[in-house]
Amino acid sequence: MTVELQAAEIAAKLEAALPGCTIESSGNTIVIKDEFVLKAATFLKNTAGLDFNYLNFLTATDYQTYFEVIYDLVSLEHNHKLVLKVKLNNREKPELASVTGVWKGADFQEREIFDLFGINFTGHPNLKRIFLWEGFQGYPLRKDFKQ
Amino acid sequence: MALKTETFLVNAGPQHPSTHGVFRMRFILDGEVIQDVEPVFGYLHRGIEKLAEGLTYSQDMVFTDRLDYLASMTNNQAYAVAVEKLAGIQVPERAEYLRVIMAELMRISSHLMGVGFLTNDIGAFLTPLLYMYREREKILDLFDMVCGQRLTYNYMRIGGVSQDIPEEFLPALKKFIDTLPRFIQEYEQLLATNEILLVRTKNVGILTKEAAINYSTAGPVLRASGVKWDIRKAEPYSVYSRFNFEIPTGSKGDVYDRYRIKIEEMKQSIGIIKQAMEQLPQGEIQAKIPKVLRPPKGEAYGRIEGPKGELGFYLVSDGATNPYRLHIRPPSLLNLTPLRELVIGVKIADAMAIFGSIDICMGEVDR
Amino acid sequence: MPTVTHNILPTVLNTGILAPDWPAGFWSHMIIFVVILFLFVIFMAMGFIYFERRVISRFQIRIGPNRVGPFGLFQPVADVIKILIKEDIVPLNADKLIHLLAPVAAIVPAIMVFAVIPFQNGAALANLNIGILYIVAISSVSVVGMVMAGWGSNNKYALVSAMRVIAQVVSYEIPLALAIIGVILFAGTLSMNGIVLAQKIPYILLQPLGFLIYFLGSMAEINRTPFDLLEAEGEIVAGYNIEYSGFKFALFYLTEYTEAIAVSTIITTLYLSGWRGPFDSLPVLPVIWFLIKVFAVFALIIWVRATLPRLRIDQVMGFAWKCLLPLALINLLITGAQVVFWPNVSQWVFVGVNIVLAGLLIILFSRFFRTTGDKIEA
Amino acid sequence: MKLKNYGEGIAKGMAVTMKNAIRTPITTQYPEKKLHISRRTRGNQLVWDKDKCIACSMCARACPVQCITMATSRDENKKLKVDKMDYDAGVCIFCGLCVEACPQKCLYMDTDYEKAVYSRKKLNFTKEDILMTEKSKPSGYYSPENEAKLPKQTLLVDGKLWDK
Repeated sequence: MTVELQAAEIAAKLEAALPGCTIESSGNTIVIKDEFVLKAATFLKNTAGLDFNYLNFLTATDYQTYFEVIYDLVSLEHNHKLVLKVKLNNREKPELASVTGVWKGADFQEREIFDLFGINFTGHPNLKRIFLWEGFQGYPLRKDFKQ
Repeated sequence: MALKTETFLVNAGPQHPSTHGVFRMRFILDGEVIQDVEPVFGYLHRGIEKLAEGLTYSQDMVFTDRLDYLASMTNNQAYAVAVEKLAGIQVPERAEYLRVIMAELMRISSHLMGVGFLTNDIGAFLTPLLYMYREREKILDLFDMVCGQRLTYNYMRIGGVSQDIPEEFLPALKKFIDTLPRFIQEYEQLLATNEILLVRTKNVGILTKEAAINYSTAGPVLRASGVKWDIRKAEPYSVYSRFNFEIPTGSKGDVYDRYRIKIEEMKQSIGIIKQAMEQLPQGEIQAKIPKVLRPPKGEAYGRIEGPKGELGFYLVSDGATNPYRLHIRPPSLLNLTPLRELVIGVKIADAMAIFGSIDICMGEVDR
Repeated sequence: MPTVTHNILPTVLNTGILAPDWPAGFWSHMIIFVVILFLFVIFMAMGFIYFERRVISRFQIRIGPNRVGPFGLFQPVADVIKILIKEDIVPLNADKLIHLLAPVAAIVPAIMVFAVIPFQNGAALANLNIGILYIVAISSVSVVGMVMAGWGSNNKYALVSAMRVIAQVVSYEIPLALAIIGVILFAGTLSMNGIVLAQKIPYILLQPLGFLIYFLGSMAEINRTPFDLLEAEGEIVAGYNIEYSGFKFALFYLTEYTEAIAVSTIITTLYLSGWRGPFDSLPVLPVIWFLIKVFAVFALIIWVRATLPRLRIDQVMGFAWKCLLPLALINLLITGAQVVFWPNVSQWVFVGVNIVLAGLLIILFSRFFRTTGDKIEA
Repeated sequence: MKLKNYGEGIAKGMAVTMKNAIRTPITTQYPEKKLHISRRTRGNQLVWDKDKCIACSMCARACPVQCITMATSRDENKKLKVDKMDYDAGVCIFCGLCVEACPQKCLYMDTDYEKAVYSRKKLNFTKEDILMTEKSKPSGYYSPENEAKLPKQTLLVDGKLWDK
């Protein structure tokens, strides 16, 4: 059975390694500041005992005032999971560091989020629209999208 | 003296016999050898995630059929599992067993298609594919009997299944399950030791264990690379903890392993269906749920092991009748991520074999 | 030469206006046979198309075309009509002349092969005394047409296909010709009819290895599964004829089946004792024996097509050079030794010896046939 | 010395294809021979029993693609009656949710599958077109009474390919 890790413990570990990165933690979810995302990802992947080597999925949600990017992390070795969340408050020009360097599986998913939410992943090797065509106006999964 | 040569660009797709739908690969070729490839998709994008936000939870079930249209039952199940997790619904036993039977039949059917199309991509002129279609046809007959459709089943409901099985279902299923191993044996004779198939698949498109994990691949692709990871064992949903079955894994992660995994999984699925038929209890098939479901505020991620890999639905509820956000974790899309690395440096023929072995369904990739 | 046709219409064209110094028998013989051959090729091609579709659908537990006419017999006719009324398209920027000439260049040599095929004793358009040499020379010329099509269509799939076909056919010519030499050594003649007459025992028994080499080589030559690389549907869509439609496509289609008929007839002649069979001194029976054997060979080709996947281009080439060529050379050596050193030994002894040797050699060579598929350095 | 790769696999495969070649083909010659389709089939139309309908519009609301348009009004007895019941089979995805939603069980799927027409406009049905008559063949989807009346489905697994 997959163990849902207590976020508070891991948040403490994260905080020790990267001071000031966590915003809150509850249940299996840690919310971190957006500028720390790459460092936190590297930390979670490479720290012994955590070994989150598998990015299960990566998606975003539009909460009208802010975007939330969700990283669902799993360790195939220890069979435990953790949800990492990032809040992006800048609706006009949302930007986030790409984690493709850590988990290559993020490649298409980041492109998908870029396509449908308009979140710009800096450092992504090939950030292009994935489903919609080049020149499509607007980002359909945003709540304020009008056809 | 070095000859001056030039690479050239070839578009394989969107209409191409072996791209399994409207997938497109832009190859940069140096003669026969692929220098670079850029997968292009989105031709089948229907915006299901957006559509779902405008419909109620029960209506969204209909659209899950249209994701991986070769495995609609498991899509139904994944969505139902996610909503039940979100709303905290307990599913009756009989419904769970029926779901398991349907999901395993679906897995067999999907794997048959996967292997069949792989052989077709390798160049066997439709024959293995048509033999496998025969078995798939029997499965579709069974599904048709239960839910009245052959492709878009829309069978499972939040908190159960839509209808109980008719009385002629179990005898027919038993007959099918009894005869299936014989036909699988026939496929083994036809393919497993065929020298041409061996030279075309062995050591082609090797995906190492580390790469398979790093690329977030799932299902048969991940297991073929030697990772023992199956949601049915890792996080047993439904009643899977009560069945006795193995997770077959490959050793090398080449095309041949991916093909073997599918055959082995079919054999395991037969075992699961047999056990489920024995244990199938009587009783309710539908939990009591309100006509208009309003799950509490919150979010949930429900996942199952679909035929092509981990299929999950991430749901956010704001307490209304419609989901606030529905995200699908599409195994087909994520399994495609390593395609570029696998394909660079091989010949066109191998590229098609590799692509075929990943076994994608465009309905799920593009959504 | 006791041909049937020699005696039909003996003096119809003996008017002296054609070519005064050639005997009238030549002209009557030639015109009648050319007409017969064309009809034979076209009807056989239709028959083969129908036969292949029906047989392959049986292998695939289907029924096959059965709507047009009794048992769907007129399906090829319907296909031909459909194909001929299609719009004729020449792609933009195509090399128009080459594009136009390619189907002609492909079909003419394919039909020319039939000139030396004996349908019964001596009944050939030209009973050349170097018949088999003529076939070896002419049968690979069709490739020029295919390469022209690949180049002239201005299509990359077609180009890849053309490159594949030229490499493949040139490689397979060599084991093919070497396998034929084995037959020639036993027969002691290059004439097709002479080879048939020499076959007291069908040469498939006397030359099992040679037959296998010739069969596989000719499958590659006519681009049938498992060597159908030039029209590999899953890879390069339809290959060289991807841009062709209408009548030009029909010619390519006809070429493909004409070559299949040619190979079936050649195999029948070389290895299955051609028109010979029980009661072959009766008037029409030899032709029937011949046709039965041709269809049997074609059924075998269909059977292989229905079963096997396709090889990759490097494996196809490797198979020709590393496996078939040495085998053909060894076969030639063995045959030569048998003919030279034991000319008086009964041929039935060689049947047993050669079958055993063929089995041993195949098993020996299978040791070298590795399952390789590593990435190729660009 | 282990013998392998000498063509044994190919020979085995060819034996399998030959074995299948002498089996009965599984195809059914469709227009002449018809299989019994599933008793619960969700065929290409709706069947609407006007007498039982209480004009609650549940079917129209349950439809995920809005292919049912229902307009109701109250008659002189203050009872709801159906003014308009349009059904667009060109949009319909045959999910059956409308049938399940009906509280009176007065809406059925059809068993017919030969409903091809030449223009999409002909797929816009009004209430007269989908009315239940003696001719209509409602399917057993969500309706055990109808299911009992229909013939049993022909199954490939039974080996019976068609009924004459």
